[in-house]
Amino acid sequence: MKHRLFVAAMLTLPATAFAQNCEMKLGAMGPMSGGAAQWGLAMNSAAELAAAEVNQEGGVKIGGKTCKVVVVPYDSKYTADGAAAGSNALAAQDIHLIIGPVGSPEATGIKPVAARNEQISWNASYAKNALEPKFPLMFHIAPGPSGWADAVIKRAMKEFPMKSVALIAPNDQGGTDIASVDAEAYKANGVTTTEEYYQRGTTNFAPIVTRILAAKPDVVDTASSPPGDAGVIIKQLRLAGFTGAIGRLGGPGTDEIVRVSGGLDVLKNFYWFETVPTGDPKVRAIDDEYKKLLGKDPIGGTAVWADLPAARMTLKAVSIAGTDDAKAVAAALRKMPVDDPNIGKGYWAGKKQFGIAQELQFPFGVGIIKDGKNLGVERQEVKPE
Amino acid sequence: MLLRIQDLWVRYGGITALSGISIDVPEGETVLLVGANGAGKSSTINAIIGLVPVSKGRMLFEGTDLTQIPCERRARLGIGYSPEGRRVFPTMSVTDNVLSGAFGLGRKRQTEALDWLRSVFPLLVDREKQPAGQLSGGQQQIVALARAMASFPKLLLMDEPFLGLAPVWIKQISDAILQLRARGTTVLMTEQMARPALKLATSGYVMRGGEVRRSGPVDAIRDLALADEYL
Amino acid sequence: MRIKLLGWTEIVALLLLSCGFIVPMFTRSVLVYSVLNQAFVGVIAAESVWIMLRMNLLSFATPAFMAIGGYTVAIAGQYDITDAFLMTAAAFLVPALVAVPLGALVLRLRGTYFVLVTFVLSQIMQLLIFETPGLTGGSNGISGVAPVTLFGAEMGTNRLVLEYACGLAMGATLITGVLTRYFRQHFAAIEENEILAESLGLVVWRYKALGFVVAAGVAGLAGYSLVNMLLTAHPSSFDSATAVDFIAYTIIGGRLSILGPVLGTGALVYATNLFGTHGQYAQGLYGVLILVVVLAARGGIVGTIAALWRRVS
Amino acid sequence: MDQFIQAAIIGVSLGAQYALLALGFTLIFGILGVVNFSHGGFYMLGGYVAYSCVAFLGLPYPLAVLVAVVATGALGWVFELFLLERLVDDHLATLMLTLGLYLVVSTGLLTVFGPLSMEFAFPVTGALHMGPIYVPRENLIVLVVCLAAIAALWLVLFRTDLGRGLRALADDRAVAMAQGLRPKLLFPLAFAIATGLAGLTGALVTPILSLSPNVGDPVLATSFLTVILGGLGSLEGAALAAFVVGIVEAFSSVYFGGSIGALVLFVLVLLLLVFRPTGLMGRPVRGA
Repeated sequence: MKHRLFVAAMLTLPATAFAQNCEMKLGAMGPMSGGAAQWGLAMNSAAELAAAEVNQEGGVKIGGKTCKVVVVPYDSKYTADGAAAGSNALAAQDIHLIIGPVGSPEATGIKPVAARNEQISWNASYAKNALEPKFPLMFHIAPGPSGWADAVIKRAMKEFPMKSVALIAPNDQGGTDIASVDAEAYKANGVTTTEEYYQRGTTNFAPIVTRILAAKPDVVDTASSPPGDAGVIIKQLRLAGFTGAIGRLGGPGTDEIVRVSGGLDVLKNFYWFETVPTGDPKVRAIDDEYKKLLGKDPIGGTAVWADLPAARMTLKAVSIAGTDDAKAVAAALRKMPVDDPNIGKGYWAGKKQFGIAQELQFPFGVGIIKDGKNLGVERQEVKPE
Repeated sequence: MLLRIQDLWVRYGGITALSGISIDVPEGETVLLVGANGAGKSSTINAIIGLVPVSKGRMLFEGTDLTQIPCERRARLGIGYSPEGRRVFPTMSVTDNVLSGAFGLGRKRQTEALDWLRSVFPLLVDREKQPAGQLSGGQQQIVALARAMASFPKLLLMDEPFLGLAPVWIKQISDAILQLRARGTTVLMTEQMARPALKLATSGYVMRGGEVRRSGPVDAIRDLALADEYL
Repeated sequence: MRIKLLGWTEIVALLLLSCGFIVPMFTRSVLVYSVLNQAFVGVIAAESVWIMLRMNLLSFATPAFMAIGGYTVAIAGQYDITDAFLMTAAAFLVPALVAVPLGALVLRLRGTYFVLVTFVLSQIMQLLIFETPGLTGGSNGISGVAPVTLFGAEMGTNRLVLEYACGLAMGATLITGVLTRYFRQHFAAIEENEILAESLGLVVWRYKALGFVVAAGVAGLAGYSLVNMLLTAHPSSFDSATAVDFIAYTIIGGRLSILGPVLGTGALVYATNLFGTHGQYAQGLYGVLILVVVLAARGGIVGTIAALWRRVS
Repeated sequence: MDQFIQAAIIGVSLGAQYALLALGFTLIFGILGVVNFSHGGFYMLGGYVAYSCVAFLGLPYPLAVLVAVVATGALGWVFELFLLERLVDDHLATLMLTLGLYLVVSTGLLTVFGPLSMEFAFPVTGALHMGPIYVPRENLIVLVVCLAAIAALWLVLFRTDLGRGLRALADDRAVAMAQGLRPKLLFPLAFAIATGLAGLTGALVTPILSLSPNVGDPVLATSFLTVILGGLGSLEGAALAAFVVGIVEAFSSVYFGGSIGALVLFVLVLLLLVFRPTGLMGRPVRGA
């Protein structure tokens, strides 16, 4: 018996938590270092805010008691192994609910492990198999491009007539899974497409820009290139004399792109997808609330806003279920109406694409910059599938 | 006494290279260490310059115990070193090789040293830009000597300067050493080839198996030294 | 002189690893399972690095051979080939066979050139995976790899997966131990001074090639174990940057004996998990740990223990 | 044809940037025998120091670049003198130490500056257009600075006492020490020069490209490639190889695309090493 305790204590040392009166731990997972750090840190910020909101009211209700929510972050490093290890590390702290992970490799890695550990996880990846019916505890923070690309393209075509588009994205799963879906959506709207993939870690895009421009596209779409990369690509496209519109049917990060590329004048004509309608003052108010409750600025930009509803709903579901058991929380979640005080009304989606309706579909935004003037982000309402 | 070595022991791993030798190098003289391969000649030189650690004993250079001073500071005390097998800096030009021996002495003294060495060794002018690694063995020996002399040391250590050289080069190097001695440099040299070396030396030590077998003026050790040469 | 097949260090290493069979009797903590599982994968990979270090060659190619081993198994799984013995053999032999022609190319290089060329090899492997979506699933990898079967029974539970990983790690340790013991003097001669060894009549290339091929096979086993743990073969698992981790395991552990990779992996995998819950500070803490260990513990963990032992006795 | 000329121009400008990085990397390797895994860290640090000087202190950009060079050089000097120097002959230990430093530096930058890219623009923008061909002005400046830096480094190494001392230590450490050359004095200086070069590159290039706490990762890979191709420890080789890598990367990316372009480059380096194991201008090797 003594040995058993010793072995367990030695090996679970990182997990040793001095159980307070009543406390519920919420995992926040994603890459928190390296190139995609901001997405993981945004997950953490969203989880922190949702927890702070609930704690303000006393906490979540578990078995008649009110428990304080504590967020435990995990750096899953944008790899399959990192996410798998993270699922286990969090499970060892008796954490059944995870906000995150972020990237496609992480989503792939956490799937079987979180199922084994009976954990809910909310991935934000745009992977083609972000959800699968055989993993009923997996949830999806927002739809991939198949959910919105068509609407964004239709809106953009009104502003910028186009016949051909060149898509550019990194050559790994985070790039190919999105650019290829974007390309289908463009084709469906009668636009011819070429796809160009670069090696992640490329810093100077001048040669690739030259290659893209040889095909003389009307529009260049930076898809899911990280914002830093996209900013450089745009800067170098303009330098090379490209005057057409530039699109971004990928992730958030427009502010960063504006900074890196050199300003609105450089972007000139630009349209992009926002996971949430960022032009809405109610949505922007999230940052103020974060600052008020946590006394610092959130890290991760607009991604925090997109991740927040999932964290809020999860904590709400805990109180409804009266437990943080993953299966019970998942059951409560599925029955909950999708409505966020800041973002607005949405729906459960995903049945059509994944065969399981565990994807949050909220109103999203289409941003337009025309002739160097930011016309703002238009709100796009969504309809149930 | 410029250099006084007392009861010097050097061990590498389990092997004893020097077992308690004592050597005196009086100012202005040329002292020769002769002996066969493995007699401990190079170990003595390396111990003085600091390339091998000393396990016991003292080495007093002008009264300062060298064992307390790290290798790279011993040159500053006035010890020049021409290593066994020349070991010139192969990628560096002849001039740079020489000047590296006068590191940090200031441009004036460096120019002075270079001018004097070039007058002694015309080779340094003819080959000034050539990488030292491309020179012949004898030429490299000249460069190594010049490098060692560039700081005008009080004591010049020469480890096997004739090793692998043709007689014509041995003659040239010998002349060079005589010229250096004329400048008042004290020399401690080792050599397997006793015959040409004995012509240069004033006194000597015959070493065998890490010990000194006989010492004294050149004439006193000549027979033993020559006997060893053919071992 | 009699050549021993195993020394006491190898036996201690095997005993340490065998805790993978013992621990599940006492605990069901998922973290314990997870840390041990990662450690078993890491130990195998670190041993692959260590074999090459015995010959004074620092290899960054481990992830490349891990990928070959891992993808071999994942692809075989798609054809319903899951037998444990068959897969273990394949995960060892396929990378080993690939290493034969590669070795002929890269073993001509020494020192830092070898380091850099093996780094390039693992970069090429990543790009090859991306460029062959038909075979390897490209950037998406192969997910849902079928669990291995031992005598027809599926090894699906956490505990069985852990025990299987433990078995693989012990197997790899046995292979590594026997190889480095049997050729101890040859490897030592090459490590000490390759040119001298050659001039003394040792056919250096033969032993280097052997070491390279076995190291590749051992790395393949690590890839197999990793794929089996994740049930996914994904390019991010075999990123060239992970080579640095395996080298760190070996050097932090100490290169003196096979206990080095075993202890080093244990310590660093444990630390990685400990730091993982520090979010963005994880990498930095890991960096500080490396700095401290390298500066404070010369010769790694094993070297320090040995030094302490000598002082005590 | 236009595309061909454009690719060549891009290749040369890439080459200039790679040359600055590779020179520092090969200097540290050639003289200290250390494979510097923290090279990318100093590159990032140079970028952030220059950025901070411009954004927070309001310094003019050229002065900010100078501050960045001094700051990265000073950090390199301190790191070599107090940490690296203790284990400088143990190649594995120095590899681990520089790796540890890199992890600490990148985490520090992430913590202080956050994960997002900074707004850091090069003061000179625009391009010279000649028909369809264009040359960005900023690239011309980088090229000029690169050539100036190569010239300055050459002068230091081949025309000063310091340079002679460093080359002597690189050629034969033991004999150099016996000649009175002090590694404890010279190695930190060499390291500082090299890290200062990395900092210079960062301060110059990050405003042209982007500045975030992960831009250091590719630096190491590029430096590796360039230095192997050029031959370890050879400055001329590194400079030449940098332009070869830049041009090959430009042409293969333009004609085959980014992903295959990288593959072409790697395979080319691999083949070169197989047929010419010491690189373009390499010398025999040290142990790893």
